[in-house]
Amino acid sequence: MAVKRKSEFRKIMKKYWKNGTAVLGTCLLVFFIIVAVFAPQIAGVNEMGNNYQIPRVSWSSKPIAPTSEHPFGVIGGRDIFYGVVWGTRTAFRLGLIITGFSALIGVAIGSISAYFGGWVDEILMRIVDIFLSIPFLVAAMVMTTILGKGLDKVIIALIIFGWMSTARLIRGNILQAREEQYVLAAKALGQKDWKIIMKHILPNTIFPVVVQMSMRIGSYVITAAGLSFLGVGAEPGYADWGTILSYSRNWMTMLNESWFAIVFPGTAMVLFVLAWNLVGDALRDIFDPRMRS
Amino acid sequence: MKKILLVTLALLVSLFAFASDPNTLVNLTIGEPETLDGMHSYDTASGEVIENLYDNLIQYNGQSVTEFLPMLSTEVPSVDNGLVVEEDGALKYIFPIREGVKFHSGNILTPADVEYSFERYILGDPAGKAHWMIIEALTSSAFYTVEDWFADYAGMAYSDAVNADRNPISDEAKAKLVSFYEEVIDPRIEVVDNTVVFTLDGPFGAFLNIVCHFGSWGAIVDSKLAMERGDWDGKADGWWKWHDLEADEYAFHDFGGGSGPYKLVEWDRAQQKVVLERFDDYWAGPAAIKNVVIWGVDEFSTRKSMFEAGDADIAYFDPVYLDQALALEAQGKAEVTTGYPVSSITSLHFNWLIAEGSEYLGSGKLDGNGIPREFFSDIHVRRAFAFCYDGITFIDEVINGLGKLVPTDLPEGYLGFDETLPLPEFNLARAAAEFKQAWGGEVWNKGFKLQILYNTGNNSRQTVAEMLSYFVSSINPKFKVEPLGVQWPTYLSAQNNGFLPMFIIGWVADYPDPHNFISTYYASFGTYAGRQGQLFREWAIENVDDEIVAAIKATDSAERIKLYKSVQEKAIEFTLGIPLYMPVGLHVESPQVDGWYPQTARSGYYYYHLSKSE
Amino acid sequence: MDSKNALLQVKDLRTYFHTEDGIVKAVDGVTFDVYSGETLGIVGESGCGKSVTSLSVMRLLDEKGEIAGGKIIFEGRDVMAIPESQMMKIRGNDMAMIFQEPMTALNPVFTVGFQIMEAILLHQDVNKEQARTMAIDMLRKVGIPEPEKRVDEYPHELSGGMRQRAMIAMALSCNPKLLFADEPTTALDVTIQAQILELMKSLQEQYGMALVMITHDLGVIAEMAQRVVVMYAGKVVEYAEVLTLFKKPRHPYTWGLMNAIPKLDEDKEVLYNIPGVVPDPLDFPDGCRFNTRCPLATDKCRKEEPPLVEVEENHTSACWYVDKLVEMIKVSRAGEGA
Amino acid sequence: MPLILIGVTLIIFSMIWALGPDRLLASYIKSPEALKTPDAAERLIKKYGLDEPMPVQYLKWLGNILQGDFGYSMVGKKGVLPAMLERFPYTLELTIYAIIPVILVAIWLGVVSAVHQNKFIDQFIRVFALVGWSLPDFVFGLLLLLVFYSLLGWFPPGMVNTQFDLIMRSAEWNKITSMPTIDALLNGRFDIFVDALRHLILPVMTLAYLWWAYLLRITRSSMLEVLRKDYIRTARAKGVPENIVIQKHAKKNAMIPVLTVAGGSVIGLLGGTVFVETIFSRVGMGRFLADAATLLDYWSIIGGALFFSFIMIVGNLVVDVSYALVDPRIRLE
Repeated sequence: MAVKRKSEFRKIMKKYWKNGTAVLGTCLLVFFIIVAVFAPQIAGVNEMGNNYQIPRVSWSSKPIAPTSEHPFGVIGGRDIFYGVVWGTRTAFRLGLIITGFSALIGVAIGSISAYFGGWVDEILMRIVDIFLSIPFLVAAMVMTTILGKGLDKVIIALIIFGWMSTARLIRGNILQAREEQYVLAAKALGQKDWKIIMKHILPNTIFPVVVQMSMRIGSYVITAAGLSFLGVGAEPGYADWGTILSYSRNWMTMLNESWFAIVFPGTAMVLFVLAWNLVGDALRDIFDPRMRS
Repeated sequence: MKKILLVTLALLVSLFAFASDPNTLVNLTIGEPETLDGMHSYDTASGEVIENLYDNLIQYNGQSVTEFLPMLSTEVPSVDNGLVVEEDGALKYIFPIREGVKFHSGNILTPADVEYSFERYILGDPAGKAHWMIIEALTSSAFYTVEDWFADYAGMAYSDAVNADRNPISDEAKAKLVSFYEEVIDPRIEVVDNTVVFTLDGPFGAFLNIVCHFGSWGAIVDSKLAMERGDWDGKADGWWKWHDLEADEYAFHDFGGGSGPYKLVEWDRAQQKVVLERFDDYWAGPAAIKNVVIWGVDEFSTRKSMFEAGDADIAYFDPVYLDQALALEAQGKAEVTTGYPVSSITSLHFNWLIAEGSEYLGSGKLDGNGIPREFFSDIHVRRAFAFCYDGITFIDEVINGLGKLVPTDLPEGYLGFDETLPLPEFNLARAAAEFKQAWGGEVWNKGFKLQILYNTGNNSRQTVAEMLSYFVSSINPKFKVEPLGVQWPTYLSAQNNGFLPMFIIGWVADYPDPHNFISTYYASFGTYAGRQGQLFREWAIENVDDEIVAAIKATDSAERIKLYKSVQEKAIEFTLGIPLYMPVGLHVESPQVDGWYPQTARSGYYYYHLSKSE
Repeated sequence: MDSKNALLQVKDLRTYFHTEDGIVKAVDGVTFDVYSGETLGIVGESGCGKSVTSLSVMRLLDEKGEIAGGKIIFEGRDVMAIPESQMMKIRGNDMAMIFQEPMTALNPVFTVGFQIMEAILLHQDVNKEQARTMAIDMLRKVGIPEPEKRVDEYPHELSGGMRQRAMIAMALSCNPKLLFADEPTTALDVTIQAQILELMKSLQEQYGMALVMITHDLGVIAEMAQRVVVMYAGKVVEYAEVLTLFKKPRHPYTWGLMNAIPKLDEDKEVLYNIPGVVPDPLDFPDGCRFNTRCPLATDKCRKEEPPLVEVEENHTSACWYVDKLVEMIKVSRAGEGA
Repeated sequence: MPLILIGVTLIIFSMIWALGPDRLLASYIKSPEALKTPDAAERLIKKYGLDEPMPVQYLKWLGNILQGDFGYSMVGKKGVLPAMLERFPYTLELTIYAIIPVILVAIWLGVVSAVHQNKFIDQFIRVFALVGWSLPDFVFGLLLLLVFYSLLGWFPPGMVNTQFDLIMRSAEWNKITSMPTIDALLNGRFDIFVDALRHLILPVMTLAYLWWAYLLRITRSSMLEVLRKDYIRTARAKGVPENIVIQKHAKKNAMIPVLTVAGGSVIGLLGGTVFVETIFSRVGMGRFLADAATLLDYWSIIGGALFFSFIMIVGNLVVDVSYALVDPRIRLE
């Protein structure tokens, strides 16, 4: 059996590496991981304190064109290169924490709901409906006002209002899986409910969640940038791509003097989101049985 | 399909570029009015519309804020012309009312309209709005709200007299309410023949400034129309029903009821647009521009693009973007005026006794990880911080030179402004010396930690916080000052509870008189006193309160100047705060617009003065 | 019979699929003829390449599939050389096809009538009105009650048997010369199966078309076919006329299949089944492809591939040990008789 | 449905009241300078009952709602309900116009991509869509504004040209739907119609761009699934030409899951309007809600949230109806 799994895995990997876009996505991700890990070596550290705070290099907020000292230029008094490099860490933190926790909550609620059914399901699904009906922006804005400003608060707000689709997805999948033979068999053998969920159902339903997660990691970075635009995102000067893009907002009409403030963080963001999406797409094509020919 | 698309596109593109219309002026601004009724108006956006829709009794002479001209009053009262009379310590101001002035409704303006307007404002007096000014002036600073005034007269709190449904709680209360109007309010502003007489409890130097034009709290409304629209009926019985209502419950919240040079076409609150049209029967002659559109466009890039494309005649530019305005001027697309005074001050003050429960003090002890609540009651600490503010760099780099250093929290050009007083100095060596003396040397040895809060979205305040943090921390590595951006509601809450160790705050003049600044920042009863802590109040009562009160009551300018100078010298000596900068104006208009001049008391633009060439 | 007169000739057809895991040789050298008016049965377990054979003939393979070799000649024309635009006219008109699962083979979002009319309108010069009448006629012919009403119904509103009848109506609406029926009754229950087979038989007689009956069920073959091709793992393993095949199966696979047919007179509780499964098409065994499941398999079978040889006239088989099989069958049948 | 609405309002209420009276004051005092009278803070807290416990507030509010009173909107400067009603037509107009290109382009490209699965064109479309999808909307919107307005002068922000705006505010103008393009046609002013359309192009492009990449992917995977179905083979076996197989037989089936997602994303689309409305100086619900949330204008927040939930419920209804139109199997249920 183990041998078979291994060869199955090898087959999947073979398929994966044959997919051009998947390779591109993986390479990009590896690149970003390297940048994130070696951020202190690449861009240095903030001697005044928190490394995630971009050091101020000028009191003026005007854009300053790239020089050898500030290779990506300066905007809002902040070194863009430092912000883009350390922003990679922020992007990973943001994406991984949010998707991780919201998936956990979603999986827990979705599986409880699906497995027990009846009134438990009814109540939980109504709660999902209610959370889905609250306009996300309002929720995030009010939440950040309650919790205070800062990226960690944004993360909490996004988790609280981001678990519902996973819950629905997992519930749907489990409802399907519940009718499958192996589950019925396990039930007939008198296994405990939670054991059945953990051992039989989840492993078979988790893949769509993984695919969904990989695609959402990127989009959360964009959402956080949108919140920065609305003034409820990361604190000013935080090493975050969205924050730097927000700085460029009011200089956009003078692109010849401010292009670097859009191009560098913008490219980083596009490539990051792209990478996750390409990987997600490839994973889906591989794991989704309906997509197999 | 593709063809249709192309044709549509071509059609859409071909229709661009309408020639700019000389009859229409578009002003792109930020924000939008809260109300168009002087009752709730206390912001510049509302004030701008109201000053164009309504007239006041008198107006300023051009750019001056001390010389007045007649408006609805045919004369400016003064002791010399016999229209300011002293009687038993009370001061009477007599305004002869212009005849034949028409309201937009067609009604003729009478002295009764003037009486109604002011009494309506005083009785209405919504919480947090502007009418404290007239109440303070009439009562010689005895009261600031009509509720307190009533409480003093009736011996019962207003909330004990009127219930939540706006009905008197008892017959006794009702009788008190009625007689309060009849005996206290009504006699204050009386029609005598063709004049309106105001009675003040004593001299109040700023009275004429308060009722002067551009102040929406002195706008004269059409009383007939107001009553038709369900506003106060002018009677003693029942005035409380119109006290402290919501903005839209007053007659002119979204309806023009004035006699000014423009009438209201529409206030489109959804589109953030106010559309005005010339009032052809204006008593001083019709305005030059027929249509005015005041349009709130909050996104700077959009605003600038529209102005650049010629779709707007005036646009608001934040000082940070001066370069972008100058670039437009260089292309002949704009005329930029800078450097004129705007009656405003931004400064930083310290909290001498931070309220208990503040989260911004670190450990709350002088142990290197926090500060004690009384940290800033030590003059050396305050001085040291003041030496860490690099005002010249700040003004040059952050606000592009659109500001000036001033010695105290009194803007240039105001009575009592003295350029011989020393300006804030940036000197890290002296700062270090002061820190060494502070708290008996403990500060220097142990270090401290605190947070400077600013409300996010305000670039200048953020930079000040960062600058102080940077320089203070650079003096001694044990000094940790963290700038902390919080959202406005949190900031407001921290501020009201006295939690802020220090606060950066501006003040925009209500009326151009030094009292409005000096008392605000320095008096123990000033608006900002509470935020500076109980220890500061005690200091102020002991050192400056008497002089501030004497100054507003004095009628002689020389006497006032002397008193204000003394207060300012103490403010500098004790380093009550850091006067960060006095903003100066930035006005950007298209080359077609003529007639604009700076006027510090004005809110936004007075379109009557403007014209547009083809 | 002379293959020159054949309606369809398939010669050494090889259809390969290029997948990410490698080349799948779904059909690997299949030869047979179909004559007008007759019924040819193709039998084998699923995964043996029966359906792919028919899809190859109709040129309906998806992009991964490719006809790697052999010849397909329909009415004397080389099907592989016909341009796609011509092929479209042949499909539905000259060659038609019925699929196994009537629910999924009918488009759920169109009415039954529409789907029949579409074929008629594509291939015949009639207007919509006429096409509708013809569709109703067809429905009547396939035994659908109230065809005027049914014509406007959606597939989900019909029972499984009705759907298959509608499928047949659709396939026959243009009077094709050749009809592939790919497991037409597998998804239906037994009584309906019989009805549908009966219907197909009578329609075949009526229209005189050739029918290729693809099935895993030898019972169906016995009922319908005149000649039979037995396929295993992409190859023809035996070919014979139907009576010959049942009397004298000459390939162990055929014999296995025959033992899998439930017989009414049998009182055995457990049916005999061929052990194991059809091998992975990516990884066919060397030698005879049936060697992994064959009771007679020897080392020779595992090394050398048996050729398809004539064991008697009009009867070919691909097995090294036909003789041994004959022995075995004898023993077995004797046992049964006792 | 009422359950959801009550749930939504309860959650938002609790969130807002968790802030406490000091912070709620922010909706009445908008800047540090605005709090000019010393006792105004306490007066305002008392006047608006900010210090009352949450359940009291909630019941009061429910009582008022039942009488049609949604409270005063600090953002709208009028009642919450009229403030929302005057904004809704603009958002509706924008959304309707945005949905058209989304559907046309996304579905078209999704189909193309699926039909040419894994070929160059498919990879190209997917990567191209993803690149678009990866840029924050406000950057995209500002760049559009820059190119098509600042540089080319083609498509200005706002709703209509100022001259037309004045006409539309005059007495002879019939305000029927409050949607500029439709009102212009109803008033027989083709020039105003074209002008309004001109102002709509950039916002529509920005808004559409937010969603077309998303919808494209769904269309693609749905199409891929459908193309493997037996009935597609049946259609081919009938001799149906390939383009009809795809455009008719496959597409109609592929639209079913697309519809589900499209319906669900209506609320997201409305949420996306906040950026578009801000950048292009337009009016609408998105900005209303964002402004309300920034200001903590709680009656507006709650009113807006109610409104959005209502829209979502209506949206789901519309999806159900269009389901029935596309998928005959639904009708039976």
